[in-house]
Amino acid sequence: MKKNIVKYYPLIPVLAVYLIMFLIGFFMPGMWQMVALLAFYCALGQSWNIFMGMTGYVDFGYVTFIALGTYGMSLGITYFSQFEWLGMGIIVIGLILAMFLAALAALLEAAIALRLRGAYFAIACIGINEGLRYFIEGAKIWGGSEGLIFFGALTQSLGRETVNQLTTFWADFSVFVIAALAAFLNMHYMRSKIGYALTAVREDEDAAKVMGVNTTKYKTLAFLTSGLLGAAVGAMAWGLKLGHVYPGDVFVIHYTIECIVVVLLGGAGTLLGPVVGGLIYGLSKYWLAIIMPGFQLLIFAPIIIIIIVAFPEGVIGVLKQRVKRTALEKYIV
Amino acid sequence: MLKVENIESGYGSMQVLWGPSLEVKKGSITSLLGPNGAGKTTLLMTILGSIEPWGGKITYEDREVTHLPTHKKVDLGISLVPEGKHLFVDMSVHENLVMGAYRKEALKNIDDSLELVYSLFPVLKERDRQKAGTLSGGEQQMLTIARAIMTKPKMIMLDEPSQGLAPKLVAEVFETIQKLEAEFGLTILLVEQNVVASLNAASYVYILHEGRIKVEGNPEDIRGSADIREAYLGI
Amino acid sequence: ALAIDKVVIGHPACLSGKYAKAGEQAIGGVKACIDWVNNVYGGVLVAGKRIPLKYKYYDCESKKEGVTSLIERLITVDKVNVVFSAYSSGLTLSGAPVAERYNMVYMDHGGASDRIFQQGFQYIVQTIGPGSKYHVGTLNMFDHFDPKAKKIALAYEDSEFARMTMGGAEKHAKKLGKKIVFMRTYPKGVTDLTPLLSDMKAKKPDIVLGGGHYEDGQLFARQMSDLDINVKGLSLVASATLPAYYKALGGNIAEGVLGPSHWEYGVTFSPEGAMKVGLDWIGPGQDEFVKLFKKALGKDITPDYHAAEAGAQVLAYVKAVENMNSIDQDKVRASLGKLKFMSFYGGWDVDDKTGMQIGHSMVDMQWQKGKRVIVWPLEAATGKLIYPKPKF
Amino acid sequence: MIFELLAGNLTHGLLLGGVYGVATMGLSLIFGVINVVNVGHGQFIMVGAFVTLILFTALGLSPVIAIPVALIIGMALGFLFFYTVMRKLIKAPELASLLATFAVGILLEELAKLIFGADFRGYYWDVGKIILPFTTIPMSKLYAFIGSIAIALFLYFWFSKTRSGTAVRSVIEDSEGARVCGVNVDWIYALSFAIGIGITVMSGVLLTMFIPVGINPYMGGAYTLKAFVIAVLGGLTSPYGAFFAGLIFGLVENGAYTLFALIPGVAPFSLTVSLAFWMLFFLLLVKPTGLLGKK
Amino acid sequence: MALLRLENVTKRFGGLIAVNNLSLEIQEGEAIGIVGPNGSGKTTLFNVISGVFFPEEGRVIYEGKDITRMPSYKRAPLGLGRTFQIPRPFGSASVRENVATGAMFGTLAGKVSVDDCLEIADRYIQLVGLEEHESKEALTLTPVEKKMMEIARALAMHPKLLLMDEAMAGMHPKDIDKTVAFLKKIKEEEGISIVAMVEHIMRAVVGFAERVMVIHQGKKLVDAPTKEALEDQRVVDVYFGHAAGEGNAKG
Ligand SMILES: Nc1ncnc2c1ncn2[C@@H]1O[C@H](COP(=O)(O)OP(=O)(O)OP(=O)(O)O)[C@@H](O)[C@H]1O
Ligand SMILES: Nc1ncnc2c1ncn2[C@@H]1O[C@H](COP(=O)(O)OP(=O)(O)OP(=O)(O)O)[C@@H](O)[C@H]1O
Ligand SMILES: [Mg+2]
Ligand SMILES: [Mg+2]
Repeated sequence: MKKNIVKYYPLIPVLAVYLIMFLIGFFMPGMWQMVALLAFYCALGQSWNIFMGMTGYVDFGYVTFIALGTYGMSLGITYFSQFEWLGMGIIVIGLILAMFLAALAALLEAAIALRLRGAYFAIACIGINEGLRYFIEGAKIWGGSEGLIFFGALTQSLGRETVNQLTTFWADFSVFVIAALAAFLNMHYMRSKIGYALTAVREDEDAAKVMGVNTTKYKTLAFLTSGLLGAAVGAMAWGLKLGHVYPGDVFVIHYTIECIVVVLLGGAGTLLGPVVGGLIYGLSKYWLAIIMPGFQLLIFAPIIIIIIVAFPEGVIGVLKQRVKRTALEKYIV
Repeated sequence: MLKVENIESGYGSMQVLWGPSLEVKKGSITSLLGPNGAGKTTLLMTILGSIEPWGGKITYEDREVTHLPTHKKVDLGISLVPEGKHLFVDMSVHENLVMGAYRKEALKNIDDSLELVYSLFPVLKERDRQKAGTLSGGEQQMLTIARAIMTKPKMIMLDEPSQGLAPKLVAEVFETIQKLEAEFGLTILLVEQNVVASLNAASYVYILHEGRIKVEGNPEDIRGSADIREAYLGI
Repeated sequence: ALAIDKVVIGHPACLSGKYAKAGEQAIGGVKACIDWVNNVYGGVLVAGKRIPLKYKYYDCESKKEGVTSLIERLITVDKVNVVFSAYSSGLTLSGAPVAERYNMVYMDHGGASDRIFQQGFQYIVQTIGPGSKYHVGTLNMFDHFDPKAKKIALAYEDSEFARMTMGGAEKHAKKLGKKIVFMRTYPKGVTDLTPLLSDMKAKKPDIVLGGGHYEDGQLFARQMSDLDINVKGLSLVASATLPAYYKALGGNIAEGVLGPSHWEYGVTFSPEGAMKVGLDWIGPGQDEFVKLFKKALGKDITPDYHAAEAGAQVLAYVKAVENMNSIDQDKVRASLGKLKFMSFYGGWDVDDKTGMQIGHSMVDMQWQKGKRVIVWPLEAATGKLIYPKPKF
Repeated sequence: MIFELLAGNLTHGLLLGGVYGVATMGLSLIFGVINVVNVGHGQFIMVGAFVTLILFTALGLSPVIAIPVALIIGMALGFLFFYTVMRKLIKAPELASLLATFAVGILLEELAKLIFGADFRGYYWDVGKIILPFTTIPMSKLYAFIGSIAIALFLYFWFSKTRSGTAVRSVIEDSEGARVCGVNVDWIYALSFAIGIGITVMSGVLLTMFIPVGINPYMGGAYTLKAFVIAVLGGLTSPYGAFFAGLIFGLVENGAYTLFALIPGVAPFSLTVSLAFWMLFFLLLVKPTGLLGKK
Repeated sequence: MALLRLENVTKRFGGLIAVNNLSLEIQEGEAIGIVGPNGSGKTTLFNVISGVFFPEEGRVIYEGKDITRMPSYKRAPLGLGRTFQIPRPFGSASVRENVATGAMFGTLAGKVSVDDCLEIADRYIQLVGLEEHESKEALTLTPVEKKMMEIARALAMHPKLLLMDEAMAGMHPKDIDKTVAFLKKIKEEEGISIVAMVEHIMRAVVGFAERVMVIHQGKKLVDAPTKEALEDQRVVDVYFGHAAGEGNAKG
């Protein structure tokens, strides 16, 4: 029993960081949206990392899930806010729709794209993402290029005060919860059979099969987990929080690249990595934008280059090697 | 021809070679034996420069080449048949051989070299157009040796060339090695687990153990010493 | 009450990313008008004291995540008194919930979507005119000069703003008894408009209205010329009015192209004109604005409508504060609702309830020999429309 | 009528496709040799566009002259980037180098903004038009196409017939094997990286010959995505596969419009672009390694 | 009932027939060696048995069940374990984790916890003598160490039928003897009923196999008790050549 808890020790630093972030945001005036931004990056990094870190498959089209999550929430609120008796229920419906759309996409993509290897997979996913975006615009579904704007609908059915609280606090708070959940699932997978199976998949898929690993099953599981978490982040941080969605604003590959950057800065396949990466990425961007608006990216880009040259395996990736065989070892994974 | 003195190297922070020294005489077959994990492959890779030496000195034809990059060493006529094969798996057998003749010197003699390797390994001629990756293990081994010959080397280092070959071919490989020495005057440094055949072919033998040379001498002496056989060779 | 010693405008500007161009202009416009308020006008008059305006801006990189966190910082850490929106409807919408939460007046000079104002935001106020009106004047103008030109083609970018413009144009054209022979959109960021334009060419329109952003507007005219599509009138939203447009296309292709605009260098709004229509006037004259703008950016570039909108917004805020003699958010918002005035930018009046701009009318400009000439409405015109448009 | 339109669109699509092809070859080459996914690809295209613009507007030089200039500038940038950053990341995990290219892409954008401002620029190179019965083609587009064919052939020749090209192919297959054959692998890395960047910057020139407007620091992103998709369509490590895939992409992007326009109530152009991207997906279903991709 | 039965199996690659109408029966409790010239189709045969390739013709029957087209991951839990001629470790995982993975998804799948598997792994790692390298990443092992690890990994699957593809190539003669010895021991004690061993090293074949099948050009040439098979003139011709005299049967 004790042994089992020890296994989950690496969650401690992760959750501690989230807690500290939350407390800073909650008690220090003017910090909430900033920690929310950091939590957004951490949550995305952590969610993306579940699939990439464990299977080695790089999903360049990951933003599809975030976008579909946003659409799920938007559709839910847009179409169900007319039923007043639903009250807060529309948010639940939105979340369910978000999960549903993301699961559908994940299973379809898994059935087809997961048969591809390496970069073929990565870029096939870009194709899907772009194709989907232009399809929504072209076929004029879900409001087409005009998107969905539902802040008004939300206000009407829940009242101004509640909506204020929802959009500027609870939406962000739930991102924290998703980030923590992602960390927990990641840890759980790592420590169970699933983790072993996925490592085998990552290293040699054919050999894994011969060892008895149902590679498709485990890959799909990780893909689905990662996609659903991403969709949840989208539903909250882009949907509920912003009150509108445009296809051109959400199906943007740049956000996938941001996930990759966050994860790699911290260390791919590590648990604490996406948290540290999210902090480095979010904080440096935020502060530079404040200190030298307009020139921040000129400083930011070299910083990234320096970090990656100094820590090619990410900050935590390198730290993990350092703490090997020390007391800290069981906390940092 | 080749002199290695107190060479040290390893991977990351792990040292594998602890200062072995050896000499390969021109136009001879020198054999390097030793148990698994002794560092034989590491030594060959260090000689060729794939692994950067940490210390010690390598001289080739009276020239210090310790830190020369690999391609320059190949240019000087050193060739390696690597343990992991490292074939160009998506290229045809023929293209692999042509790649072997990459260095300018070799390119001039490419036709002769091709004829030579095809006569040494007729199977390769049959499979001329087949992708190297789809050859059987043994066929790939032959191709690796053939590709090394294509570089027109003065010295060939072979890392377990008979590994995975059927007995008939093992014999042929050893014959080939001896022929390369006798007929073409090549200098050969041979790493093998096939101790018997190796002792038969070589004119001088080193035994590497845990990164150090433990024994050296003529094959007859080595064969004759029951202690050595018991301790290092298992025969 | 606390003594006030400064009034701060906060702005999560777009200095990098896809709206960097508009962002730079907006900052220049804001700075120019603040300069005027502080140094010419003498400061904002509140509680009998003249108080200087300050400006605090950050760079949101044209991204929604940036907007939300920076607006909150502006409100809570920098304690600004009013927030200006970033650019585009999407970014404006992204910031609105945070501004609402802090009951902060949120002024929009870059989000033209009508729908922003149907969401029940209580603190939002618009300076830029609504998208559905962009091509209304243009159509009136063509109808005025050539009632027989009936065949209209609409080809817009597939984005909310352009679609809204297209919808407005379609409705108005039908009202004028025109025939829409072609109505299509093209996706954002497309490299080659050839298929769409070839299709349009086959329909032989008299008048072509279209566009959406800067780069596609350039591409539009350029490829029309490549394909030898010659029409009597061509008007493109957003891009055609910018100086960069003419520079990019060169004389031949830009000549005669029209564009609707909220403001152009050359419009003739003046204190006298304001008096005539019974409106208050505030702010610099046009030439003074241009001078201050160049000084603010330290570059020799001409301000375009992005700059004018942002600048006029500063003036509107100053006016509203002075009218109410307070910087209290609710009071300022109420004051803005009632405010009606004119500046170098033209008329300014918002719908009290929604905050949507209703008092500003657009002008239509045309490129004539490298100069931007205002050709519509006739009372603001600085020159005569060249019609039909010269061949490419 | 519809056939006339289709013919016209396909002609333009083919011409554009050629340019797309060249704009992707550099990406494939770099991916093939050093396994680097260059997410800053489009930004190098942007550099090429500015090179053309400056040569044309400031010095009055024809875009044709910009082609070799861009190649040289691009290769110089490539070597610089390689020796300062990429070389240190070759042994690092694959994605680390992706991160570096991401940062370099940002750096290029911001530097361009600093130097040239964020304006959308263009130039006007008037070399006449050809009038066909079904469409009109500006000569500049034709030159761009001819240029892209020439570059593709040149690259093909280099790759398959020259010594260094063969060396590059062998490094793609097995760098250790190439090393024991006497190939200076580190130099091949640097060289193919530089050539990859060189071709990419050069393709920026061709693109502006095709579309001489909308030149601005942030124009590159859209091309990165397209290049990714085209590269995979073509088989990823095969630069000439990339060229053919570019042709196909251009044809679909332009050609399918005519057909979608027959469906009422949709936005045919957006559907066309959608198809161009989904085409990749469908192709990979049939052939998981792209058109000319090897197993 | 035979544990494994191949009925007229044929596997082609393009025009090449790698395995040609081959039939084979393996009884429970047997130790069988498979030899043949390079390229004669031995590895391909293993690939067909373990499900990496499906044959064009013929059937693969395992414990009376037709598994010809069963995906490979379903075969492992039935008791088919194998090693690879060119080692295929899970590189970034430690040796211990590699071996534990075998235990997790082999015949014990679903019956043991992760911790149990790690304990099982320790046992087999010790058996093959890799305990010093236990926590190393598998990709840093030498080829021979990798092969040792693969044997441990395959054994941890607790297979009923273990297929070993040249697991001892490149191994030092002393280690070969050691390996043969523990394989024999395991075969008796652990109930791994049979081992099929592809090997060119006669020291191993002779030391271990009770019966030898010789393949030539994809066809079965000889199938007989070890000594008899290796002395068959046809085998000497195609396989040993004139090297036969040099005492191949001894090493
Ligand atoms: N890439 C590597 N990284 C880390 N350690 C390595 C690496 N390659 C080999 N080693 C270690 O170096 C030592 C010597 O290995 P080497 O391959 O030189 O032995 P060898 O004598 O060639 O053995 P064999 O006979 O098995 O081929 C071994 O302990 C091995 O674990
Ligand atoms: N994937 C493949 N595609 C095409 N040909 C193949 C493929 N795999 C194997 N072959 C061919 O099939 C034949 C049999 O190969 P196989 O690997 O089974 O031989 P083997 O008996 O294991 O030889 P060795 O003892 O050298 O390992 C060889 O001629 C080989 O070239
Ligand atoms: Mg070795
Ligand atoms: Mg084999």
